[in-house]
Amino acid sequence: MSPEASTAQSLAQTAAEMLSQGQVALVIGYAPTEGKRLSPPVFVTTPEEAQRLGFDSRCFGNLSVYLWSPQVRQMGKTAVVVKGCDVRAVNVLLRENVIKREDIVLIGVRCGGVGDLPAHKCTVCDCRDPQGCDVVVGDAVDQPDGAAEGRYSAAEALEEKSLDERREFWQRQLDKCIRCYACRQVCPLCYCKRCIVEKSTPQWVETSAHPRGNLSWNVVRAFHLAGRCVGCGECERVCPMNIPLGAINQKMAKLMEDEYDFRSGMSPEEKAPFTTFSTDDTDEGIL
Amino acid sequence: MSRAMPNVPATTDDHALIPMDYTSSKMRIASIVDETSDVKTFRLTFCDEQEGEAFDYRAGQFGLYSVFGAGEATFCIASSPTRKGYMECSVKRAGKVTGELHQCNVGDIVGFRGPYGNWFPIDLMKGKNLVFVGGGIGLAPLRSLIWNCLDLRDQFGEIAIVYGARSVSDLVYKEELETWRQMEDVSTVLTVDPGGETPEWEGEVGFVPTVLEEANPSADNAIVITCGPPIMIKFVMMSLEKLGFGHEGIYTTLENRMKCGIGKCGRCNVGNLYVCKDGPVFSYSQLQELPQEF
Amino acid sequence: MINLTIDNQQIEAEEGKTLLAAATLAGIDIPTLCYHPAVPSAGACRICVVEITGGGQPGLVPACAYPVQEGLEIQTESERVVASRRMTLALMLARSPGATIIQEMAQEYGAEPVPMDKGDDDCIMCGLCVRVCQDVIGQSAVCFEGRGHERKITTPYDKQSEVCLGCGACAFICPTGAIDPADYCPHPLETIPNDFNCGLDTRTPIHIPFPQAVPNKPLIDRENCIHFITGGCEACKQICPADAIDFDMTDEYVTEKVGAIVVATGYELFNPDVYAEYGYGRYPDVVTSIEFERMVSASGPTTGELVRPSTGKPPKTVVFLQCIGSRREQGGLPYCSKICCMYTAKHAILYKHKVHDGQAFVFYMDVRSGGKNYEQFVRRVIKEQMATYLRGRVAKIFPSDGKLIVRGADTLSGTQVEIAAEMVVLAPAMVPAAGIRNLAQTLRIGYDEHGFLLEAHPKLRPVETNTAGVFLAGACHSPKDIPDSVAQASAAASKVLGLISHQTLTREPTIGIVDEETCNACFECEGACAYGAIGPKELKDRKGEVTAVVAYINEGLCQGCGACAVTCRSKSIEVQGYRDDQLFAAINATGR
Amino acid sequence: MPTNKLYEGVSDWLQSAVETLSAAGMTVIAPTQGEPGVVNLTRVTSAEAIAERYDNTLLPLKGQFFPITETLLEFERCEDGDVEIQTEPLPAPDEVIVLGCRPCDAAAMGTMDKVFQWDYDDVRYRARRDRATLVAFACTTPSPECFCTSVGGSPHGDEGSDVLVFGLGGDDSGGRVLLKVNTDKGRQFIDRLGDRVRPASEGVQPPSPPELARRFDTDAVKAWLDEGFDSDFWQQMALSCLGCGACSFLCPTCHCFDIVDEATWNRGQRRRNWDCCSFSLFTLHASGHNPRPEQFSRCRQRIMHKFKYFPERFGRIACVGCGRCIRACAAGRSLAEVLTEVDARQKG
Amino acid sequence: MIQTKHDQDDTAQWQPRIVAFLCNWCSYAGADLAGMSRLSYPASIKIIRLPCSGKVDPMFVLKSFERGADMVLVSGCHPGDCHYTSGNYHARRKLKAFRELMSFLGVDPRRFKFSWVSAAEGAKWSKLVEEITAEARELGPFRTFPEAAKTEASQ
Ligand SMILES: Cc1cc2nc3c(=O)[nH]c(=O)nc-3n(C[C@H](O)[C@H](O)[C@H](O)COP(=O)(O)OP(=O)(O)OC[C@H]3O[C@@H](n4cnc5c(N)ncnc54)[C@H](O)[C@@H]3O)c2cc1C
Ligand SMILES: Cc1cc2nc3c(=O)[nH]c(=O)nc-3n(C[C@H](O)[C@H](O)[C@H](O)COP(=O)(O)OP(=O)(O)OC[C@H]3O[C@@H](n4cnc5c(N)ncnc54)[C@H](O)[C@@H]3O)c2cc1C
Ligand code: SF4
Ligand code: SF4
Ligand code: SF4
Ligand code: SF4
Ligand code: SF4
Ligand code: SF4
Repeated sequence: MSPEASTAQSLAQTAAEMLSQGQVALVIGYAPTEGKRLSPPVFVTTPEEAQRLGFDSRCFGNLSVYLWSPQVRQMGKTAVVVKGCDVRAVNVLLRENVIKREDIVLIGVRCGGVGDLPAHKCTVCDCRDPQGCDVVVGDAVDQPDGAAEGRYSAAEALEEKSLDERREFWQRQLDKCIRCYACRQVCPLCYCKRCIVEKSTPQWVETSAHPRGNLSWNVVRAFHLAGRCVGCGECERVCPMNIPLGAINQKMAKLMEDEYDFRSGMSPEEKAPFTTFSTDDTDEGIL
Repeated sequence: MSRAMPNVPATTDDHALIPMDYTSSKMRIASIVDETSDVKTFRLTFCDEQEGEAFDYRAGQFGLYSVFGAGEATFCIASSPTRKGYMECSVKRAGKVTGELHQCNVGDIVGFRGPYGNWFPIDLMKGKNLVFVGGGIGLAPLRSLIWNCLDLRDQFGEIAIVYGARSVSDLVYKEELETWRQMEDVSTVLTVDPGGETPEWEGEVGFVPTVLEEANPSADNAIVITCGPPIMIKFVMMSLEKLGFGHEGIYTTLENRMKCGIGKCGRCNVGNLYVCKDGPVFSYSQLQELPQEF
Repeated sequence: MINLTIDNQQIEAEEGKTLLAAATLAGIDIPTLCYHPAVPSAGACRICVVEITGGGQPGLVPACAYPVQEGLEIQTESERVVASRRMTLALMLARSPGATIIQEMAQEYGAEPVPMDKGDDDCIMCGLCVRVCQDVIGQSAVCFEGRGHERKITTPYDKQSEVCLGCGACAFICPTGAIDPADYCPHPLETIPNDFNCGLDTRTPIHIPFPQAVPNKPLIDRENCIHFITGGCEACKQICPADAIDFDMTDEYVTEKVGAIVVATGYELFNPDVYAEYGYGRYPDVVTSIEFERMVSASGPTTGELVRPSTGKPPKTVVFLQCIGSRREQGGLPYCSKICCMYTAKHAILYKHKVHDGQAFVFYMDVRSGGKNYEQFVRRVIKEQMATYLRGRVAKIFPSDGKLIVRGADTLSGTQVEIAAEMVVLAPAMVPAAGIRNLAQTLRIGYDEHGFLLEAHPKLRPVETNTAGVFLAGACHSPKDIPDSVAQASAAASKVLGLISHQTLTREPTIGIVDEETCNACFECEGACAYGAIGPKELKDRKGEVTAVVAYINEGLCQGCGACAVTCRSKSIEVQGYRDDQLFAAINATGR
Repeated sequence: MPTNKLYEGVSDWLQSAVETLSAAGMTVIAPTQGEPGVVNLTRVTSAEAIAERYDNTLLPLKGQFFPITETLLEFERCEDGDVEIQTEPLPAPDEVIVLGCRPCDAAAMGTMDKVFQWDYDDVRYRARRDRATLVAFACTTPSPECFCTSVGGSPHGDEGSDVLVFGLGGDDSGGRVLLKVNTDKGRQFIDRLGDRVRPASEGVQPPSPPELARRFDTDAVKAWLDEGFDSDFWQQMALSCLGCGACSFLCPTCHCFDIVDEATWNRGQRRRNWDCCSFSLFTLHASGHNPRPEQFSRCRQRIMHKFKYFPERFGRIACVGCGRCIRACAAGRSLAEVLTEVDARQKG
Repeated sequence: MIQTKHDQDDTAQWQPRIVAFLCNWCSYAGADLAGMSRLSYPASIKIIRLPCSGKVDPMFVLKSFERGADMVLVSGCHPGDCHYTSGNYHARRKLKAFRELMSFLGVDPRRFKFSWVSAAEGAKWSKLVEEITAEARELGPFRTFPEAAKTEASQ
């Protein structure tokens, strides 16, 4: 049996067991389908359907985004299939009281990286073995070397450019934004009941897809994810306009690591840098 | 000018197209009346006199009012088309535009485009007994029609008005309510929800449907026009059924969110209808055939 | 109760008391050398002898050791008594001719030294030291040694003793001042300078900080107390008749909930030793005004006698220098300390009162005498020639021939002057109390670059600060004299009363409010709030079931800073008075 | 004058077309390659810029007529309290040639026309529409997500285009082509090209369209939708939908919009922006009542609107099977799959 | 376009527009003191008072740029002096990150200033305003934001 098939089998088995024993009412996992670019999410409620579960290198999605969906919550206790990197998002959700650990079951799957050429996040991944899960399936996988160096390569490449070059680059990129908010909707951490762009009194962020509104929107999104973003890369993946949102997220994540020695989602306890401060923070640049 | 006939879906072949560039006419606020803590009635006059003279509408129609800088919002026209020279709307403070509107003063300029939508079937109502059932700010569209009918009093049979609000302070058009109460040929029942009364309150205490049942208007040759919060409408319908009213003779207006007012922006779409074009006035039987998305 | 008669006076005394104690209680003085209430009587010196004239066996008895008896009749100054004392003193005088107290008493009783070997030891062998060390301190570091003529007081084996705590009780108790603890102890107690008197005299470890202290009670300075250093001593505890000494008492932080705070931490003086040219700290006769103030004070180190620190003799010429550090942009403080002109004038008068033939000079920049009757006061000093006022700065002070040469300029006459002074008094600038910045930061009130605290508004709210409930009084706010300090303090007090005399507190409505519909309950805001004002709140439906948990801001605790509002991503918190729509409008208006 | 006539274009017809039309003061819009793998319609002045191989443009054609954001009017509040309003001038009447949209996008304009030109005639839309000639390039290799044949279209569909161009050498853009004139506008376009095109020789026929299986039957779909409003199918099928606007924004027939004012202190613009029925705020009332409160009801609306309400109202399906929504979907959802399932349910 | 006087910036007389967010207790009081002490500083600065520098949301800064600010200044109490104990620390952390983000996106970080000015530093305030005004003048008008809205998204 191929490693993929055996992982699929253990997933199906685990899910079927959980469902038949009434441990959970719903299992959210991936349903790899022939000919698709993405293994789409599947919502399994019966042991029979559990057969659809599987795992392959097209399982990009970070399924933790569904954990706080009102519909999913209504269905009862939920198990979710998570890659090691997805666990980080779960950790943030736990930290921010969005979900309670006792309401969910985490089925971790060891992941060797997703994408044809492994996605950037996978080449710098340092959490292929899911931590803190209730069950972990899949064969042991190798951790890529030198994960830390390349972690912020996209941001660093831009940092090296001049201010003007960066402006030119981002103007071109952000002008493309069509304000579909797919980046927001897919982000497991954009769970706000009312996103700031939807607050109309006052309307801080203009909703028109012109460069001004777009810049504000992307700045606000990035800022709201600063110190929280776990780098799952979903926003960049789903952006229909191919805006390299990951580079912005990396920039902020790098700042958090450099300044505050903080990487988001490494545990469900730690506090995000923006909810606290240190008296030793730098005064650099302050007049 | 409005073109759609009541309750008849307009189609492309109906008539010539009306060019539309979404511009607004300028109107000046002539007066402001504080109805309740969050409802104000604005009387507006066209800045361009000719435009004002040419302006015509029917009770039940709405327009898109704008505060420049805040945006547009939909309100029904609350004054009667029989009263010329001005137009009124009653606005509940709810958000951006309504909030800004509440900040406006007499003399300020606002925008208006309309009238849009269909209207109450006033032609069908002629010779009939009329029952108006209103709740809260829902009296605004009814007010237009009530004055319209009162100004043409001899064309209608008996007129009954049942109106209620959560509390005495939430009643709108207080002076007019008193005028209607004084009228010999109109039976007016006013009510407030239990707990909403004051020591001076002389009207009923109770929910609109209950009070309506007590008032017991005759279903014979009658047309009911009702408007109010969805939950009230639901129970009013049950009461009307009890009183023997058929669905055909009951009309109400919908408030689905809308942006263009002319059947394009897609927001008010319910089933194959556009509330802005095929409504906002609907008969109860019509509503029952629609997906319950209003 | 026992009734007896002393010097023909009917006296009641508790059973067991000595005659000495009973007499002292009745106000009858019986001289003694070897008696101290802290140690058991030994009757060693025999100065306290009295005569029993009735009610018992007549004869001379030591008052310090003889117990009271019913019906005793005592004479304390009878001829026999006086003769006995004269004899005793004569012997003592022969042994310890140098001891002042013996000389004085001998003179009083007309005692002449008996012709015998003249001793040179002040010790009169009363043994108080031995007893205090053994019975009070509990150490026995001193003892008698030798016999007869050889008998002396010393440490065991005549060596510095490890047993000795260095407490100095022996030296303290010794009536003749014959003991230097340093002889006995390798690490004797240091003398403790008396802060209140600017270190011009010393104090004991247990002391009342200063006259008029509130409460006027002694306190133990643990750092210097021999008990806290060695675990022994406890002399104070032994002698305290009220049994008020409790070594277990510790400093405690008292936490009080208060409705208002008045900050009145006052001032300190700028240390003038930074100006080498004045020699403060080097020349003992250069003193600061506050030192001078203590020197001339009746409660001061010299009980009001003005003397030169170097010689102990009254200074005949005193030069006062004003504006030391004040009004000095470079190397000093730019502001005027406001009080020095007036107190220097006062000092000139005080000086004249103490040293009638003395001569006073005042170097000043210009005399600032704004205040009721102040100008008249200064005029009087000048007119009545209590001091010679010289307008100008002093360039240098240097010692010469036991005097201090003060060289300065008299800018009015345009001449260089040189005064040979016996004392120089500097009037240093007023600076805020040390630690003021810490305090201000704790109270969250502002201060200026010098540390003077900031009022909320210089004209309209001069006693309030920016923190509600915190008020200012006195020199912590700006240099002030007593009338100004009192005026401001009274104002602060009435502000406080105005505040706390109401049932409810009116406060600014600037507080945060949570939009319960959109709150995500992430509680990120909780972490941002410095006041712990945010907590969870359960929203319930009509049936009382919890439908959601949201953030809740306690309006009593919230200060309205808005940190939470910024932390909240979904903009679910608004700060009243700084609502988003208001700020939005303000920002919009900048684009006008 | 007969339409539906075939012309042959010589190998540099495209280059010449761009030059000639530009020289005549027209705006030529054509698919160009921006970033790797991304083709969009932009203004060109030379044929070199035109993308050679592409499935379809990332953004749909509709944006050329109904821009993602557009100014409707400008206003300024004057010091004296008056407001000055200036309606945004209509787009300049100079002609626009869209050279190389796909047949599905051209067909989609039929849907857009219906909305913008019934009862009230959107002058801005009309002005842009009237001045534009659509020259569609027939598809040779549909992408896996395409399903035009299921909704009545074809990789070689005529509908909506003024001219339909078939590559004869296999290549999409350049090379020898066959041009099929569908409308008068199309004829004018051909006329402008002069000698670079000539009537096709006898017997030359357009190549047959590539195979693309029909996946579902819209009549069956409609029949099921007529009854299926309350089916629990919707809740299941919608679970994975994240409620973003990617599908609608890229859809060539989605036409919902929002009108907003954006102003600085005293002046600003009223704008029309694309909007999307998947957004939870789309229908939210000021009272807090939301007629479509859950994601599934919004998913249902999107499908119902395209395959039931719109046809009932305007006589045509509001979907042309371009597959963009499937490609864009963040959750890997497929409209075609959903409809296939609906079809299957109807057929039992 | 409606033409107004704002459209024609007379470059010779061009005054930068600086929006300053000042905390109520320190910097605003400092600016006030400068005023009371008759210290002059350029009128180019438009002051918005907030309770605390910790109340400065990055949104405010963005919005100010959108509204045509050539420079934005946030000023609060010196570290340790915050009236609310730590608001300025929060601000320091967030606004530093914000500046870095803006700079990363190509917005000149020199256009966004942060300062500590206490209530007693009227002189520092007036000097600061003078300096940053000079710098803003040197940087020239900041058109990126306000003008962006006029261009419709390219497509
Ligand atoms: C030499 C000299 C002579 C003067 N003569 C006169 C005169 O004749 N007439 C006159 O009007 N004025 C005179 N003054 C001025 C006068 O001393 C002051 O005006 C006055 O003392 C100010 O009173 P205050 O209560 O503000 O401060 P202070 O008298 O300085 O009292 C402050 C108190 O607060 C205490 N404190 C400090 N920090 C703290 C803390 N953190 N917590 C708790 N307690 C704290 C201090 O220990 C002190 O007890 C003279 C000053 C000098 C230097
Ligand atoms: C035909 C019709 C007639 C109406 N007549 C009246 C009337 O006579 N008096 C009156 O006070 N109100 C009336 N309304 C409701 C009124 O349109 C909304 O209250 C108003 O548009 C809110 O605008 P806003 O900018 O203040 O709110 P926003 O700031 O835009 O939004 C605040 C909240 O209102 C919701 N909302 C926004 N626009 C609408 C909308 N068009 N309809 C419903 N909810 C909306 C938003 O989702 C949000 O939750 C009518 C609505 C319709 C459709
Ligand atoms: S997904 Fe891309 S296009 Fe859509 S809103 Fe986000 S950044 Fe803009
Ligand atoms: S911002 Fe993007 S990368 Fe970061 S957690 Fe959200 S979806 Fe993932
Ligand atoms: S962008 Fe910000 S406000 Fe919007 S959902 Fe994400 S975190 Fe919430
Ligand atoms: S405004 Fe400040 S004090 Fe009040 S709750 Fe928020 S963080 Fe705390
Ligand atoms: S930060 Fe905002 S959303 Fe989160 S708990 Fe506080 S108020 Fe609620
Ligand atoms: S693109 Fe996909 S996830 Fe987004 S709204 Fe459409 S179907 Fe839902």
